[in-house]
Amino acid sequence: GGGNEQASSSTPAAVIAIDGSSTVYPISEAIAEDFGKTDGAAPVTVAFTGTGGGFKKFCRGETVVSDASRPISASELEACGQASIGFVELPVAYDGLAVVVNPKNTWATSMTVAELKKLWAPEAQGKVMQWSQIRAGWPDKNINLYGAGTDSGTFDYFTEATVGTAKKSRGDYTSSENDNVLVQGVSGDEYALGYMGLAYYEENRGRLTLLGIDDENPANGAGPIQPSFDVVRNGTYRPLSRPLFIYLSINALAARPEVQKFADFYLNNAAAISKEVGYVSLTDAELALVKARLAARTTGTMFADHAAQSQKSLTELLQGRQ
Amino acid sequence: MTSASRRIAGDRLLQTMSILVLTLSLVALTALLYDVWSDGWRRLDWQFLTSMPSGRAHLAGIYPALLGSLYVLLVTAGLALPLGIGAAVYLEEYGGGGRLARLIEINIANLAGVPSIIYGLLGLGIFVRVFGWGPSVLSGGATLGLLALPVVILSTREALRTVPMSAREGSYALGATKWQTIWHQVLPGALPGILTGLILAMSRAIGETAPLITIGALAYIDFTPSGVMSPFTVLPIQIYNWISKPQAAFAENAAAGIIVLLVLLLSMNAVAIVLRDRFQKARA
Amino acid sequence: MTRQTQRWVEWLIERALLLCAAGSVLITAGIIGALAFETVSFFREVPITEFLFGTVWTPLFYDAQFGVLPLVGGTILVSVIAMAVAMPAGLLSAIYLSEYAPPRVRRVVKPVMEILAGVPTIVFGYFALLFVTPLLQRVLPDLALFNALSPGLVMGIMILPLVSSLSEDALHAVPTGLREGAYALGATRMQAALRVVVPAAFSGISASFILAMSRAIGETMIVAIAAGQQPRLTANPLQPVETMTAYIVQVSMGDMPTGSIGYRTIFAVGTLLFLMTFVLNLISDWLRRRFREQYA
Amino acid sequence: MTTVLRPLSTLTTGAPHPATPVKIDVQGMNFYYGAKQALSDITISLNANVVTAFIGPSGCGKSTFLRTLNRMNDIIPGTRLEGRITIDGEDIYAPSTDVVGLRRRVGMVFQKSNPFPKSIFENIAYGLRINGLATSRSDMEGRIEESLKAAAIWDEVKDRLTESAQALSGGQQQRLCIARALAIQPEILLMDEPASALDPIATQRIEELIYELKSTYTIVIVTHNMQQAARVSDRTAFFWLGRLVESGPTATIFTNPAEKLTEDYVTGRFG
Amino acid sequence: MTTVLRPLSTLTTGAPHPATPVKIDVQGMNFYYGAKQALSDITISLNANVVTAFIGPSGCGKSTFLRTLNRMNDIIPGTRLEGRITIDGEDIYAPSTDVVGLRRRVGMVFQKSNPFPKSIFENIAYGLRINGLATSRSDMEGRIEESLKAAAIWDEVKDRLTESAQALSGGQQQRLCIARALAIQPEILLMDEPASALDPIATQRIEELIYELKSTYTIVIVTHNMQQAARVSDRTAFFWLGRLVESGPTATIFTNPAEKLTEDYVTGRFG
Ligand SMILES: Nc1ncnc2c1ncn2[C@@H]1O[C@H](COP(=O)(O)OP(=O)(O)OP(=O)(O)O)[C@@H](O)[C@H]1O
Ligand SMILES: Nc1ncnc2c1ncn2[C@@H]1O[C@H](COP(=O)(O)OP(=O)(O)OP(=O)(O)O)[C@@H](O)[C@H]1O
Ligand SMILES: [Mg+2]
Ligand SMILES: [Mg+2]
Repeated sequence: GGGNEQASSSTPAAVIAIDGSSTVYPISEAIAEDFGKTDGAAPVTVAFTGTGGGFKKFCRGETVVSDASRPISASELEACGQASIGFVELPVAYDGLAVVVNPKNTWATSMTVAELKKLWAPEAQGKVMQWSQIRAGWPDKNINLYGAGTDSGTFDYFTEATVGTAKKSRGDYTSSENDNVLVQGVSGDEYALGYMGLAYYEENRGRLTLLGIDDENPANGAGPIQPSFDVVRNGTYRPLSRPLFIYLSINALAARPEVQKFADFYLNNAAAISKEVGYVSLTDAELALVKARLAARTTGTMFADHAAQSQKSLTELLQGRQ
Repeated sequence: MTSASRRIAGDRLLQTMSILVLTLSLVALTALLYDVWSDGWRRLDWQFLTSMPSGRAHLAGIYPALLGSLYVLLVTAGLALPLGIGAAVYLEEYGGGGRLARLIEINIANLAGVPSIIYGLLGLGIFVRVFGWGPSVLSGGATLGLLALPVVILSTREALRTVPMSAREGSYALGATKWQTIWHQVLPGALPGILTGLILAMSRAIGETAPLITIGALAYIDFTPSGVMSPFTVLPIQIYNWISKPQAAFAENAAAGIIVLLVLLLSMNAVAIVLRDRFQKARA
Repeated sequence: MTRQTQRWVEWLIERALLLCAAGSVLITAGIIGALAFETVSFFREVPITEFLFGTVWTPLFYDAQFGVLPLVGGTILVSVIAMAVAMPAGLLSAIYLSEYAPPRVRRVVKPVMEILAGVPTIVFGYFALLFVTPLLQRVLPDLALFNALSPGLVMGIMILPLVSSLSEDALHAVPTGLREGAYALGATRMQAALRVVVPAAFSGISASFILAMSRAIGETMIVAIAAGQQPRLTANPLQPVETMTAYIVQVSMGDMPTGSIGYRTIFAVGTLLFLMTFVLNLISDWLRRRFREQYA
Repeated sequence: MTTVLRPLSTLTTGAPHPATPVKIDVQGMNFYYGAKQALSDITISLNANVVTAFIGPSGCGKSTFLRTLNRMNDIIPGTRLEGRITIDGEDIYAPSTDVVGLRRRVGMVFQKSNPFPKSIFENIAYGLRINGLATSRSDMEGRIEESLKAAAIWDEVKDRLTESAQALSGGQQQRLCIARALAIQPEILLMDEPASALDPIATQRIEELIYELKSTYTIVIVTHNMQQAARVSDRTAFFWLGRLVESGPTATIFTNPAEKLTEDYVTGRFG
Repeated sequence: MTTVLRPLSTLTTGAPHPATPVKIDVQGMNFYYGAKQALSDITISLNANVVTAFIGPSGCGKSTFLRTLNRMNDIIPGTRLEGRITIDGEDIYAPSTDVVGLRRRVGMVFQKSNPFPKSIFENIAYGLRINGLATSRSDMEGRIEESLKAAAIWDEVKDRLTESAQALSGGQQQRLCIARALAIQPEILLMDEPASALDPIATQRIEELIYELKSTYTIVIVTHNMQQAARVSDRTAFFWLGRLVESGPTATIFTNPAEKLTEDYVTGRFG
């Protein structure tokens, strides 16, 4: 009896349950692992139901930390509000998107955002089918496209950054939830072009060629920017870099010292761990702002007004709300 | 005699074809196993079996996943076996082939076609939330139990059908009750088929990923399940997790994990297979 | 045990068994319940005709379109390929194991085949993508890297043990007297197998087919990995497609906010899939009843 | 030479018999397999401690009738019975009937022998176990030996009791099934051609057995062998196309039947 | 009364018969079920167009012997045969033997009737089809009717040819299996107690059939019925505990056997 009743209320009280984005998962996993080695640490569990699924559980109070590869959406905000779940929104790393082609591709070395838009916009479907249609001089060969699964944060982010509106994309391309599958696709197809997380390019350097991206905005550096961890972090690799977040339950933070301890540990180690798992760490300045945000237990999202905030840098956003 | 030689040729053809097909599928299996083996054997050692998962490929192990899979399978079998065999016995021996029984029968065949992810949604809604079991071994095992149930029911029914009527008559004539007849004559006669169904159902359950992710089985966990109410992870999730990582070293871990899964599966099935063998011989 | 308690025990057992059987109905009710709510909400927003007859499926795009036919087509295409492998190959293997093979071969091969059933489907998915597709591409240069053919074939291999094992059991259970009767008339093993043993085992064989077909339609990860997730209405197996299940898993494991129309699509697709398999089962049930032979 | 033809001397033993109470009473019984009527308007009563032989051409309904007496036909889907059958005055088709108890009291040997796919020992032990008849292992073994001896098969199987019953010859299987029915000591014994696969010696032993059992059992035997019917039975019932043409003391049926049909059949002038 | 006992008048027809060529020749044959020897050192030759009866107590190996003649025992795992069996001079256990062709030529009726779970029509049509014996639908129907008539079951089933054979009575199933074997017109016909479940009339018809078939077939019949053996067979072989005790013209075996054992058995003085 008694033990069962207590346990059936959900996970054991001592456990710090994390769920959410599979993109953020490797960071949280590694942090949890290292946290587990510290003295007197509470057990941590990490799952990856997806950002949406993660928020759903988070807003039901089933988890105390939610990994997210995008800011919380309006409807999710409402769900959390209804359940009186307050949260602290903490950026923990950057993820860069890489536009890649096959190593046999000798003609393309960079693309402008305008060209990406032309290629990926819904209007292109069935029309822009050849390399030569993107830029004069490129071959008259069919271009085969590979991209993130239409339900991933990567897809949302890429479409918003290139086409201009989230989820606005042509549909005649091969999509996969799993970036390794995309690597396979692009590396096996001379006329392929695809986008994926920068980490996947890093791990498959020999099999893929990276394209420089030119946002034609000299403020972010002139000409095409070859993506690298540095340019992602210093903000010149725009628009194809994005922050990753964790959301912490304010109630848990208040009531459970081990959650506070974990959150501190997370931020203290985020930089090193992100690098280790292939992501781009925040700058020290940004991290300081994030830590301050945690210390102040600032609740709510920095992205409530989505359109206005999307142009601002993370630093601006973090400062703006304080 | 031409017709005779044609018939012999037909016989040879069928034999050759079936050997060919069988060989081909075994070749496919071998290719797959070889593929996995050559990727994963280097990672197979005691450390791999007894370590916790890790973001560092060379340190990562599958201990919690292995135990989690075992726990979950126990719950799954504990649910699907009695329920499945019970339902099959009811439908075949008591149901009387009426309209209701037929509807249930079609319904069960239908359940076998429901994608596993929908079972995941069901498990999440009912076991995790309504019953309040949380993302526990019990929820996971019960979800997979439901998933395995139709296979157990269908194969058990077919196995029961193969028991000749004369065996039932012989038993009734000795004053056996219906249940005694079922228990002593029908079920033993049907046991080989029931065991096959069990093997196939458990095999399916042990390899499932999606529904368990849906109910919140974990990808990272650094403790082993302490009971049916404990959070857990299972081998396929661990494998899926590793396969999704960009680093090539994790692909090796994934392959090694698959080998462990197959060995686990095989040793579980071995019992059923030995039993089946026994009973089939006794019947011949 | 007195006669009275015995009767009482019998009564109890029957009720308990009835409960087990009724349990399956509960599960279905649960599934319908889990699907119905969101499905109804979905059809409040999307006309059912657009869903059923539209030919473009882009529910997660900005200008969403909800024509489910490409998914249905992809599902049918891949399942047909899988069944075209699994049914004949599974039945032939079963016939070989039951009617031709020496008992020793049978005892070894059958469990070995059954291992196939336990390989996680993600593994099959990668096997299709990384091993089978490149192999096929040598023969079929037109084959896209992601295509319906390769996951279809691999899925066929995966469900083959389901067919072969269950069919073999059914064949094996046919009384030897019937085989002897056929042999005594000068039947070859083939003629005895195909015309006496297989018909007598028809019930079990068709059950294995139903299970296999259900499994093919419901299979998710193989297609999600190797078929390309490209909803496209085509009968060409060399092209990428997306199946209903691959779509469902894509969304339910993705970043889709709950309560959005995109989230609801998975329930609508799930419901349709449920209804499709239901109709399929009605048909096969009818077929089975027509052709079943009962031996005493 | 004449020994090949067993004389009908035993007929005399079967002729007049002391009036015993009615054990089985069948009134206006019709039996249907689906739409097909297999038995029409059967009325007959069978007395206790009497051996009744059912004779009649193949397909006339003998087995069907036998199987109505222990409700074995219940398990064939689509069958239907009209009329009334009582055993010891109790309607065995009444809703309250304990069918299991009925079958326990009414033992049966089937036309096609159907040993269980178990060992010889287990074939007999099964009935003892489910009816809780053996008090100990040695009691069990004793009863098994006894019934195997009664069925004249003990000598052939005593060294191989643990072997599968399916590896027995046709006649051995048949005797095993007889032993199986005897072991649980029913009140009524229905035997559907119990000696059809038996050699003359085994047949004679079974016939002797029937004669012995008569004092405690009520026995119904279906046979195609007129001599056998004449030898073992006290009364004979002749069936024809699903009807009971005539029944009466065996001597009467064989020597002085009321119906022309019966006479034609028993004298082989038939068809 | 005497008509109940069929006179042995037919014995005379069986006595001296014209010397026909040897059809089946068995030399020093031993047969084993696993470690257990079921037949020891059998040597016998069966002549063409002769009816041979196998008699002997239950379990003595009659069925086993019959089944060695069309290699039906091959399908029982663990069986083994030593010695030599030839049909028309060809060793049927030679590696080159076409077993299917052999079985086509050596028809068989089994001790336990085993109709296919198909319609009555299909049960007979099966053999015709697989052997390509019917040239047309009407030819097929003709042959089916013919063989059902020969097996004395036509009248009972002519209106229900499409019904399942499993709904037939025991004796009807047995006759159906006889019809099935006849339909494909083998050269040799092995019949394991073909009349065990048949009434006297049907039995008589089958016996007449055997007599008719003798001119074209070589027939071996296992029977427990001494009168039947005496009536239908030209030669009789007596088996005992897996050994062939004696074989010879039926009249000799029944009236003047060489062995005491044989005499005891046929006169019923046995055991
Ligand atoms: N499949 C088998 N495995 C082992 N032993 C067997 C098998 N079949 C028969 N036997 C044994 O072989 C011996 C001969 O059996 P067979 O069936 O030939 O006897 P039979 O003369 O036909 O007897 P019956 O008149 O009772 O049919 C018997 O002792 C029997 O128990
Ligand atoms: N299961 C069944 N379904 C339909 N008809 C049946 C079934 N069993 C028997 N019959 C038919 O009922 C009639 C009586 O059959 P029954 O078995 O009682 O005959 P029987 O007198 O025992 O014959 P036999 O001496 O050949 O065993 C026959 O015409 C038979 O074909
Ligand atoms: Mg009968
Ligand atoms: Mg025999």
